[in-house]
Amino acid sequence: MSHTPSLGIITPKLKASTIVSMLKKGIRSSGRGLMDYRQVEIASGYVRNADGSALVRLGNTVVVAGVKLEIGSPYPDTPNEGALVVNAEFMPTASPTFEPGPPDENAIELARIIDRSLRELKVIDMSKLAIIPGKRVWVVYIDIYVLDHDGNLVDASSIATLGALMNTSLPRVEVDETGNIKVDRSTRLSPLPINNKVVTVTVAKADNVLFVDPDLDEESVAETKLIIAVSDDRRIAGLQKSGIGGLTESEIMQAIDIALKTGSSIIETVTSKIASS
Amino acid sequence: MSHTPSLGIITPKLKASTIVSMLKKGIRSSGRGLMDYRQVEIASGYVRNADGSALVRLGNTVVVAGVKLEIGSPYPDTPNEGALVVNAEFMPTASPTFEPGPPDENAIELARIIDRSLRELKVIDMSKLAIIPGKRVWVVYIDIYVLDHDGNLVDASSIATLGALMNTSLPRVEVDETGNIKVDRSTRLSPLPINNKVVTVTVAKADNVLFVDPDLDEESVAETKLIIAVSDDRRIAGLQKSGIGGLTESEIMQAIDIALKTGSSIIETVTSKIASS
Amino acid sequence: MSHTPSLGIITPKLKASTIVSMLKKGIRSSGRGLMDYRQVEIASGYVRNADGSALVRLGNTVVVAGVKLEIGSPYPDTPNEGALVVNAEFMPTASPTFEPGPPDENAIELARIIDRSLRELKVIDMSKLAIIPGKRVWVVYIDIYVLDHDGNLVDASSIATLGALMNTSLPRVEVDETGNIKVDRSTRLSPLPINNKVVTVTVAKADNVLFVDPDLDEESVAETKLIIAVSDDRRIAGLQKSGIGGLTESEIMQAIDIALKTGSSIIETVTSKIASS
Amino acid sequence: MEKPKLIKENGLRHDGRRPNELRPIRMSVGILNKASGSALVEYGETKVLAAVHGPREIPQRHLLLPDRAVIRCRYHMLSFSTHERKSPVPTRREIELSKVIREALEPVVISETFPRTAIDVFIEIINADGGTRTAAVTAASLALADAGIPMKDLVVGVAVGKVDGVLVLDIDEEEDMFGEADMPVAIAPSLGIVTLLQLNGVLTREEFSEALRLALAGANLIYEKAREALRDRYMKVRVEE
Amino acid sequence: MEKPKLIKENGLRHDGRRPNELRPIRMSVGILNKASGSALVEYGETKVLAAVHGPREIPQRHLLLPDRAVIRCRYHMLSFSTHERKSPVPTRREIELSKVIREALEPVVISETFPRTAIDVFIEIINADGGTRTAAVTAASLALADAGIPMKDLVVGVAVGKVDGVLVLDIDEEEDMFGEADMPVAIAPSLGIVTLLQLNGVLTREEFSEALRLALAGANLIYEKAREALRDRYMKVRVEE
Amino acid sequence: MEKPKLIKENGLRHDGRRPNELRPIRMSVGILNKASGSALVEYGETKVLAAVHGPREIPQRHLLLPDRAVIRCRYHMLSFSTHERKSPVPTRREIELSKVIREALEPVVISETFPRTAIDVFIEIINADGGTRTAAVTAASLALADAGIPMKDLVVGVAVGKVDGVLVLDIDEEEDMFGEADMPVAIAPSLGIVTLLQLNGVLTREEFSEALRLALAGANLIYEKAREALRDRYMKVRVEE
Repeated sequence: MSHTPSLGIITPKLKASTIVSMLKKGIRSSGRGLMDYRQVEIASGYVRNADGSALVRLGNTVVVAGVKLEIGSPYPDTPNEGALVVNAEFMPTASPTFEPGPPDENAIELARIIDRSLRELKVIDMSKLAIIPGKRVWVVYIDIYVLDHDGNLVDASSIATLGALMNTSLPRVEVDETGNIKVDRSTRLSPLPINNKVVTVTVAKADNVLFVDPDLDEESVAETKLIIAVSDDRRIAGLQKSGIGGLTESEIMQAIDIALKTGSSIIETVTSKIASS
Repeated sequence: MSHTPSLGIITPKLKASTIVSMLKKGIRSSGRGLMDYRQVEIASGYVRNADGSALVRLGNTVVVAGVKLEIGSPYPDTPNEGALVVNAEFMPTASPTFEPGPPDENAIELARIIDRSLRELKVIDMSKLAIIPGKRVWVVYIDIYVLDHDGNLVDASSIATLGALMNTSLPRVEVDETGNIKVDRSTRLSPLPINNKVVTVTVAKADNVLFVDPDLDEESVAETKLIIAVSDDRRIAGLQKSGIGGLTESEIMQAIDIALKTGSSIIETVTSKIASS
Repeated sequence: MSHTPSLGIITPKLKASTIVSMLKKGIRSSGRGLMDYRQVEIASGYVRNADGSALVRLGNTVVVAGVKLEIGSPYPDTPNEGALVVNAEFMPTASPTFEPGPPDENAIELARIIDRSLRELKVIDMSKLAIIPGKRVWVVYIDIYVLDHDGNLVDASSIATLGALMNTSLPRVEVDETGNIKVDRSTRLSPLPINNKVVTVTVAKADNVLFVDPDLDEESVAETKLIIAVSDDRRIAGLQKSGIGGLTESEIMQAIDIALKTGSSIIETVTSKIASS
Repeated sequence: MEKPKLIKENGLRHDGRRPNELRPIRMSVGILNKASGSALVEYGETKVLAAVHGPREIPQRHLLLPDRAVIRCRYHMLSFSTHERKSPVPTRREIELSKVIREALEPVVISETFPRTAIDVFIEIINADGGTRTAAVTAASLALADAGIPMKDLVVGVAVGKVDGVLVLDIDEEEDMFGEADMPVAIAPSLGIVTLLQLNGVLTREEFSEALRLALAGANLIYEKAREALRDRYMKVRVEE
Repeated sequence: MEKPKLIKENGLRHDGRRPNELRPIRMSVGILNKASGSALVEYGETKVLAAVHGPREIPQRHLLLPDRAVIRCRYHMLSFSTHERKSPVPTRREIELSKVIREALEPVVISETFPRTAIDVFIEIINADGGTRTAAVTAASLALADAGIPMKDLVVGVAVGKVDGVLVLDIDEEEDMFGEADMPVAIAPSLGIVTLLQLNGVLTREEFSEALRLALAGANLIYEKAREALRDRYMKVRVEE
Repeated sequence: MEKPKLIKENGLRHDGRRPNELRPIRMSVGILNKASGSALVEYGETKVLAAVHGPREIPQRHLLLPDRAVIRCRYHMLSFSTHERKSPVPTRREIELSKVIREALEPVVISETFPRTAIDVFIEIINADGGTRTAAVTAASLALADAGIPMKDLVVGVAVGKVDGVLVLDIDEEEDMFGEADMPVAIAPSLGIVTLLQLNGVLTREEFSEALRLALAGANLIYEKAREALRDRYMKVRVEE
């Protein structure tokens, strides 16, 4: 059952009201403007044993995403395409409020938001991931681990996912006459085929003020968030209202406009950082 | 571990003793006589996506049962027969005392009582459910959900199950030369082959008085129950003493006689209601 | 998560300090000397439905181990060899502190210690357990149940495991032309092929005194234990420091010498008892 | 399965509806005996039962909050409600939707009235033919009202889709499966807020804006029906008294 | 496997027993050291260990009852006790039997003596050759007595079967597997009540009546053995003192 | 895969190290923001993150002890840290190692300082190339120190192996997989005690004695690096102040 969360670590009331009153003046405790995104750092290929990986720092939020390619069966309705599985875990290292154990509803929601954005935009060219068409295909496992939590986990995870996918390469496979498949991970044939790029942009709302990329303190005062997946060609590739409150029609349209603008600049940043790494 | 249950919603002591003292005079709070079964209503085919279904109201108790036919492997010892799986869940909608989650011992016991009555009497003609003999057969999944709980869940579930099975039809299947099976649910070939009919009749005992079809208040004062599966040819197709107390040999024989009589009349009612629906 | 255990049944402080002060004088509450192992009794073939079994009493500790041989697939890296699975459960019959449910970390540790000792010494000749090389092999399931707990569960389990393996015989199998395998458990072809024998010897440390085969009271005062797997040719076939404390290098070497001596005499005892049963 | 034609030459949908037309909608309130409140809501062949228990004490005391009631919500599909039999193990989809539906209801429930209690909302999908989560919001909202929980507004939902390039209201399973986008929306009309918004698919800014307006219009129609169902319920109670 | 002939021409059963004959039955009481009470019961090759802990306090305080002890019971099969290896995951059969066995014991335990405590009964099937649940009731009953729990009577059980058309007492695995009906029964003989009754199979009223009488007769024989085993136990304890 | 040659003719190992040579070792302390203490430790390509929360209150009050803090520890591998993707379900290996690592840390933590609290140690294996449990002990020990938990000593670990008949220090994955023995050891050097000792493989008494000495020598080198990493951390904190 999903239940109203108790605030994990309660932001003291005084601090909370200060944050809100400053937000109403357009000022954030970190000195950022309402529409300023925190700095993004990417360490591409951070994990040797992954087929692709990226460690992302978004301010003090740290996420590592890794891709593993495994040989599996295709879905019955797409026999000639690869398959995708996205998981996320909030590690107990990231916050004293995170318990070890299977993903909770927040981690599941995060994984599914990212999964949908990749799937709907066809970010990965699945048609190139069949090994024996109709029988054996690459299954792309994306695992996302939040290591340090200072807010906006969805965007940080979405950036780490994009980074990991762009870092992924296909190992060489040999299929013998009896259909046995041998994977040789020491030889890399080509990068994972990518059609499009996507990131999410999270717009938070507190006391009728909209602002992007909330940190942990700001999340504790936000009534709700709109998470907007944005493609490199500036389309909306997914939406999720997340959190207790509501949004007016005009707030939604404002948030969309903010996201479309911010999203494409993040995609550019990620692309150039990975190219130069 | 099974443990002595605490009474979920305690029937107030005064009310309980009133119920018992009236039972001893042969009177029930609902006005029924000791051997009167509550009225049975059946909505056959209640669930469009099921291959067969029935919603049953037994007084204020509401149960929905559905049948799904899936293609699977036969059991190794009956390679040319279909297979049967019966599950039951007590939904939290039915009572403030029911928790969501996997079936507890009461739901498991209920499902197994019904499963055994179907299996032992060979209610479904499993020999007609092979698709590729020895390899692929129909697996008959019966799922029972208790939606509203006013006592005697086993009988209500057993009636809903019989109703759902009588409502079930086999979809058309095509087997191609490579053994692939295509199911076409839009075309229905024939009803599920039924050999016999069975329902359970529950006889409760409180302070040495026997009575049929207890409602929730009556269950809370009953020491024990004997659940008797009765076939359309008036044989005993299963038994289960359920609850804390004991029964004398003569009480058991009385209960059997009650059940054999009541059971066949219920089967007639169900059959005629479904025929006319 | 593993956590510092609370002592299940606390040995009263006075009793504990008596045990320790006696140990320092080389005396044990049971009258044993520091290097005296409790008497071992073995009932070989205790469980009719197992393919091999042994009930072991080590003082008041009782363990039953059973072997089941099932047909399964080989591991990909050893296609022509059988496979081994070792499980252990601490039954609630054995102690008021044992809860029913899946094995806890202590039972898992025990099973893995025994698994490693068997595997590393190649106790079972796995190369003789292929049925259809590369495809179907015998999987040797060893299940260990602790029934009564008076200390030193690892050694008792290890002895029961050795006893069960020595009691195991291979059933007759027939492979027909289509690769179907029929097992005939009523005909036994040959004993399970055994290369070597191994048992563990547990040396405990309390207040800098080392002693073997601790009983439950002694375990409650011991800081730590060193569990040493010893082969019939007096080699070390595995080690595990278990428990909260530490050991000096010289204590470790002493414990090793104790174990090598004790272990070979236990293996002899077990072998002769099983031969004579 | 091959993709069928979803918009016919006459501009109508595969089941004959116009793009902005709802399916037949039925609602009944107060149909269960042991729950504090209940409702059965049908959008076409989608059939959803909601029951509310509470406000009540619960054994999981660590969940309780000092200044408000905790809302607990479970979205659950009966195994035979879907085309393929659904395994009884909760899916990640069910877990996500339980959260999304709870968050859609939170803004209207005046939870401060009952601190240190739980209000439990159980949603059973009896038959799934598209739009189950939005029908669930409507049903839950009615069940809460039936339980006498004080609320600022009813929340009602409906899904908009893009099929064969056309934006359509209240999509069914076939339109969901073969369409290009699925956008469930729930609103509290009197409060003027959207409390559930998801998009599964890709839309331009303009398409999105149009889709949102289509959803709001459809939800307002459903809102009228919901208020009527509640009125019927109260009438019935009064008559029974 | 093909069905073997279960009743031979001379009217005897596959193992040479007469229809109304029990297997060799062995019982030992008080065989474990750390349990409050214990017993090992064998019906032929069926071997069952029962242990009792309590009355005792338990961490699960929400289970406790103000006016009586809670009885908790687990029926569990060791993985190698059956023909095919049993997976360690609890089966639905084990869960049902834990309930049925607990309910067979409840009528004789004077649980009012120990309010707000638990009496825990753990049953381990070491080897299964038919009749495990009824042997389990007998073993549990002896273990409760050994633990000094006040009881109105012992409960003892035995299964009756119908094989090749003949009603037979104390069926073994082969008779269970290939027979037409299996009816486990447990009784508290001094109280004159049946506390466990199940039927897996189809019987006419007359067959049932005869089967029940056969079971009662067999159970009475087992009752005598159980009382003897308890007497032996008390003698042994007294001698040890 | 076929076994590669692990010791070359010149007596060096497959990666060019001498038998008694460590891999490049890197440690950074205090790298996480929300944990009480943290450390990242790398032995070659083995990369381990440890975080400590506490001493703190926990909801699981039944675990707390009246006279000391409870230490809780989880060893966990990220799914992509291994050659084959690791399933997210905790393995029996992870459960065992969580215990073994906790027991390696217990002797040095002065847990009596914080009765009725928990000190939680979370270890994440980011990349596994042999020796993960010993690197984990080192990382956990640094994270505990970073959290300001009073300790009698640091615990540091290293694994020794036997490969192609030669005893070698700080084995990597390939040496572990194709070697004859793997012996992880952790010590508290100032206390002069071994707090973790396992052996997976078969050794004679003499081989073991030599292997143990090799491990102690290696661990002492790592101990120096660990103390240096802590000093750097304190310097940094002081400078930042």
